[in-house]
Amino acid sequence: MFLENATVDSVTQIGTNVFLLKLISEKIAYHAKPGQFVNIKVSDSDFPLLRRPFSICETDGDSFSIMFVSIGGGTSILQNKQHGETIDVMGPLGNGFYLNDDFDKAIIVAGGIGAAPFPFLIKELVKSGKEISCFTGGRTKDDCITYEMKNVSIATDDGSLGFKGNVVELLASKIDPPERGKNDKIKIFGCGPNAMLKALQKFCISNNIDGDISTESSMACGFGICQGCPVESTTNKDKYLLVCKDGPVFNVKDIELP
Amino acid sequence: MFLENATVDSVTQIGTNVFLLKLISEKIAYHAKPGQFVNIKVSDSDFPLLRRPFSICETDGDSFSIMFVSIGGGTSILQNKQHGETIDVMGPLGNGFYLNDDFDKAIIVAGGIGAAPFPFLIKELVKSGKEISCFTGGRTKDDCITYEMKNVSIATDDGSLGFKGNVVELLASKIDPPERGKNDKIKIFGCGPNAMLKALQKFCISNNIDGDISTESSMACGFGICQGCPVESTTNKDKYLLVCKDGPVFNVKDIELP
Amino acid sequence: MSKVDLSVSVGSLKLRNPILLASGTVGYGNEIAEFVDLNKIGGIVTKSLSLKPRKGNAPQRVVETPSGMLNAIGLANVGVEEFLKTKIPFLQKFDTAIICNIAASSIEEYVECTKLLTTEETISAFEINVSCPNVKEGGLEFGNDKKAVARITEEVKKVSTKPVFIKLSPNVSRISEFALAAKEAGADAVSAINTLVGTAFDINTRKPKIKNVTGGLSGPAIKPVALAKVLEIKRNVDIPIIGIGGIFSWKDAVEFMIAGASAFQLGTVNFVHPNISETMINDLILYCEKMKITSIKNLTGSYIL
Amino acid sequence: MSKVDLSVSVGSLKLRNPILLASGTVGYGNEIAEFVDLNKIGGIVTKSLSLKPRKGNAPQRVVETPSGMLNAIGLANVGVEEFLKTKIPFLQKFDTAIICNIAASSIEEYVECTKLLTTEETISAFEINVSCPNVKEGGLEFGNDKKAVARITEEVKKVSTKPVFIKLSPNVSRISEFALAAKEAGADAVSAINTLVGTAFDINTRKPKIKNVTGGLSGPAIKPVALAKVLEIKRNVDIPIIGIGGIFSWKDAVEFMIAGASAFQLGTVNFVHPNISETMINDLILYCEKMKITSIKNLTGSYIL
Ligand SMILES: Cc1cc2nc3c(=O)[nH]c(=O)nc-3n(C[C@H](O)[C@H](O)[C@H](O)COP(=O)(O)OP(=O)(O)OC[C@H]3O[C@@H](n4cnc5c(N)ncnc54)[C@H](O)[C@@H]3O)c2cc1C
Ligand SMILES: Cc1cc2nc3c(=O)[nH]c(=O)nc-3n(C[C@H](O)[C@H](O)[C@H](O)COP(=O)(O)OP(=O)(O)OC[C@H]3O[C@@H](n4cnc5c(N)ncnc54)[C@H](O)[C@@H]3O)c2cc1C
Ligand SMILES: Cc1cc2nc3c(=O)[nH]c(=O)nc-3n(C[C@H](O)[C@H](O)[C@H](O)COP(=O)(O)O)c2cc1C
Ligand SMILES: Cc1cc2nc3c(=O)[nH]c(=O)nc-3n(C[C@H](O)[C@H](O)[C@H](O)COP(=O)(O)O)c2cc1C
Ligand code: FES
Ligand code: FES
Repeated sequence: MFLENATVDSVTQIGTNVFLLKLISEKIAYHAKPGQFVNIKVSDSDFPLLRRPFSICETDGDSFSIMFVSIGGGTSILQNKQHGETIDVMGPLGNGFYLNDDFDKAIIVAGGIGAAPFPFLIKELVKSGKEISCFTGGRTKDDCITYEMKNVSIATDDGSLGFKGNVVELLASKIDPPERGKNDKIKIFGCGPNAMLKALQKFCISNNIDGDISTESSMACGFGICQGCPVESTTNKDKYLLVCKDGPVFNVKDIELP
Repeated sequence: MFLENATVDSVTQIGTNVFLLKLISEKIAYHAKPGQFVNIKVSDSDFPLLRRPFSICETDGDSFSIMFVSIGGGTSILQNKQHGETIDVMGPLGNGFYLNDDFDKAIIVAGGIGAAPFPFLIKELVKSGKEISCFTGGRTKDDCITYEMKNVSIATDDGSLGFKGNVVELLASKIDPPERGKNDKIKIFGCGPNAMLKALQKFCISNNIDGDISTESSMACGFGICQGCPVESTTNKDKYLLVCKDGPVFNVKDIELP
Repeated sequence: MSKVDLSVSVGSLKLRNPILLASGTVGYGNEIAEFVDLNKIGGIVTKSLSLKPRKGNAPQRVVETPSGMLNAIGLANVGVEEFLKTKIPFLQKFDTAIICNIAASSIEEYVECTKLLTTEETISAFEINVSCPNVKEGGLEFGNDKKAVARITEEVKKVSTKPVFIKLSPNVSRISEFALAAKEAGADAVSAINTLVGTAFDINTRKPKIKNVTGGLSGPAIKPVALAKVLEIKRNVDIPIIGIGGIFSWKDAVEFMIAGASAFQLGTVNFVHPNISETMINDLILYCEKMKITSIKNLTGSYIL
Repeated sequence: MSKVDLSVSVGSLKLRNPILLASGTVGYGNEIAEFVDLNKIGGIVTKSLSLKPRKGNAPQRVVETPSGMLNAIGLANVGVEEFLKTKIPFLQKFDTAIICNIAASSIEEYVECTKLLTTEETISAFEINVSCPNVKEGGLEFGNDKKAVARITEEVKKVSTKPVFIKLSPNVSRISEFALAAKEAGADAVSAINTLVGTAFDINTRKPKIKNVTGGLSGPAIKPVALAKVLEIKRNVDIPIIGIGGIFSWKDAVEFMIAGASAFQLGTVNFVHPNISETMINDLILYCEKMKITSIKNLTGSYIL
């Protein structure tokens, strides 16, 4: 966990309202693992007051990138950053995807900007020789992000691109029942809105497929001191887990999404 | 009084921490008079919340400039504006210098950034064929602004440039007693910190020289609706004058500075 | 024309739309009328009027704070007589609600002001500012004393048939108890909130930045507090509420209506965006259309807890 | 070494410097210790502890507001027993003041917690959070009831010889009356302020953004209010004050000391600048040097009105 004054390398638009921000930040880039995030103070002023959390999208030597949708005050400031400016970044934060399970085939499932953590994950999976298929979806074709994905299938709610329906339905239609057996050594990695993650969780559990999901929550601190990001644990009802510290990645069996 | 989305033409540094911001803003530039000011919303966000007042420094066709010292949150944002950006500006505000008096010789007295309204005034005075001398001062030589001034004498508190002492002392030493008589048709125009304006006011009154001073006050609105900028009137003790509406320029006889 | 009905009522006062300009933030309307067509908004609340003219506090009177500002204007105003003579003629040119805000240092003064003003036909309603020190009873604020709020309401109601709104102070534990006191004493509505007490120091001189030592905090900083106060009143007392506090955009205004306000007032925002009361009208229509709300009245208190 | 003496006392509690970390904003110190050397600051106030562990409120618990945030954590904490077993061993490694904040729903629970904790030597003092609903008497807040504040203070003082600070609620008309009640009941100091009650609505769903409906407002937005409360106490009651509320920089901290605080706490700022409590030390020294203040104690209440 570091506080670094990262230097902006570039801001690149990669889709309708979707941007990649590349930051030079030796320590964070070096220590990051797929699924972890950074917490960014986007301005020097009181506006916005709190840091903004973003998944680490890829790393490249002493730099890393985040992928974001410009939707509000903070992200619109980020979108306008210039090469050479510095930004106060905290990270890497939270726990990443668990990759030590015994699996041969990785299935990536992304909803909208939920695609953000996957370029980094895919690179690691490729390194360790896993087979990869990707599923990405959105309300309409402009919301589907395929950046750095492999073997991609696309779903849109309005049918404007690929399968008409949500990405979990698409996944279900593509995974043959035999493949769902235990012998297949599949692991699913999901990220997206909570409603999608809930459907994915249900799919994993009912088909007995292992899966990790990267969740979101409103956050004030991002590193465990404010208790602002609780999520219900399946095993211990007396205590919440914290998305920022115990997550943001959880095994599908471990949490109950709101 | 207009609300305009002015376009940034340029930001030019003209001194240690002193900048000229040139804005394209047809209506304001066209209607402005020397001594009036504009009130600028420097950012789109809540920070800073209130507009920032600046004297109109010069006009040039459909554009005008402000001259400012970068000293805080708002001015540091202005300093970084890029060509082509738009800024929400209200103006022209207040009453300018009164130029219909019968005078032949204009004496300009500026303290620090109090030099801001004078380039515009000087241009007008030149047009109407007045004789002009300028006095400018500051704590140290970096604080003295001579931009667009004519016949300049300089005073610094620390003696690092020109006369050692304040600018009003310098003025007093330069104006011969005979010149102080009524026949000379002199008018003094002053702008600067309140302490300097008070000294200048005293000088004018005791030597029976006419003078206009441009005053400052904390302001919330800049156009008369908040009552945030009172200044004591010499004639009516039951009511304050408002710097933003009745000023910022007052005849030396009309107000009592705090 | 749009099919969305923006008209609302606050007690018996009908307004073209819920947009009002808050007391002390638009003077008597002259200057703001250069930016806003007053015929298009719901109405205007005057600067607090007292029986005699008041000079107000010595400067410095205002200072910016994070997302807000402090003011200690000290109720500077022209007094009732001058108001009737020189300010009403301007205001009566408009087809908009004119709400006279009254501030006084004794119950007698509130009554006297109301009596003088109520004869003026163009005045639509009164808003009673109870956040003034009670000079007679030793300088404590009326606004922090339920019985005083009830007494003022009662006495003012006796001398006027126009709607009377009581503007509540937020500097209390349970604002709903004050709303209840006002209601039981006959108030037609309550306005909530006035400013929060605050201060700021200059760390070089160690003096308060405001000459009066403390001032009233307004602006976006107080919006969450104001919304909670409106909600508290709505949940506990059956009286129309005019929501005020930190509204800087139409979205903020909608939050106030959801929390329980029948109408709302724009204060500090007028200093920054003097034309917002007019430009907001269209945004409110678009919101209602999107949400399939045919009459904006239905937003009031429509929260889902 | 600098010649400026930053040490202060709050009642009988001596602190290396006036910088404390506020309750609920640094948990039990583990995470913040990665950014701050706790040996360098004055001390740390723990998350409010209750007798039994508390799970806290359901999400959403936090939301940003203009220059501030709302939280409704719901006093989630590990409980006194677990705190002594697993949190104290970490904290006692540091040479810094450990102030235990206690929150309870009955006077008996406050006493019980204090009894269990007071035997632990490493605990330097108690801060009593009275902004909790009094479950026994129907859920009203202790913090809005002077008699309850006095009772709690008295009973807690009976069972501990350590300094007891009462953390006051700002949601009252006259906070100095509460400070006086605490003082008369034996409190060693008061901490001011806790959060202001606030809320925010989602205009699309019309639901409150915070699941608990209302939350506590903190951050720069409340600084002017907090400063005014500290000043009010200082001018009316002779008791040491710990200033809290919206401190985001050393300048804000200096304002609190000028207004009357002997020490101050950093809250929300830890979420944004987790190392600020340490980096601020040098800024305070530079300020004192510039102002020719040899001992920072002398800043307390040094306002010039
Ligand atoms: C662990 C984590 C990882 C994230 N990774 C990414 C990422 O890689 N790329 C990306 O684009 N976004 C990501 N997000 C969401 C991102 O943090 C928000 O989009 C961002 O904070 C919005 O900031 P803003 O100031 O632009 O918007 P605001 O003006 O604050 O809000 C605009 C809208 O976004 C909503 N919003 C604000 N913050 C959040 C939040 N934390 N979660 C959900 N909705 C929010 C608001 O309610 C509002 O409707 C992540 C969030 C978390 C918690
Ligand atoms: C009628 C008028 C005309 C002005 N013309 C000019 C001009 O031409 N050029 C120029 O550089 N400045 C001018 N000023 C002052 C200018 O408005 C302030 O310097 C500016 O508002 C500072 O904004 P900031 O956000 O950078 O500073 P802040 O962060 O707000 O403040 C930085 C410091 O400046 C002080 N300050 C802030 N506002 C004012 C103010 N209105 N008056 C005095 N001190 C203030 C603060 O107390 C603080 O010490 C004028 C002010 C008025 C009232
Ligand atoms: C400069 C200023 C002057 C004010 N004067 C008055 C007043 O005379 N009477 C009154 O009832 N309220 C007065 N108020 C309070 C406002 O009407 C309003 O209640 C408060 O500012 C909160 O709203 P806002 O955050 O939108 O400004 C004043 C507010 C400001 C900022
Ligand atoms: C997320 C959060 C949790 C808090 N929890 C507690 C708590 O458990 N006990 C307490 O006495 N105060 C609690 N507080 C209040 C702070 O200690 C402090 O009084 C308040 O936040 C004002 O200071 P600030 O503006 O610097 O944050 C909490 C504040 C925040 C933001
Ligand atoms: S965001 Fe603060 S604990 Fe998770
Ligand atoms: S600044 Fe508002 S009246 Fe002058």
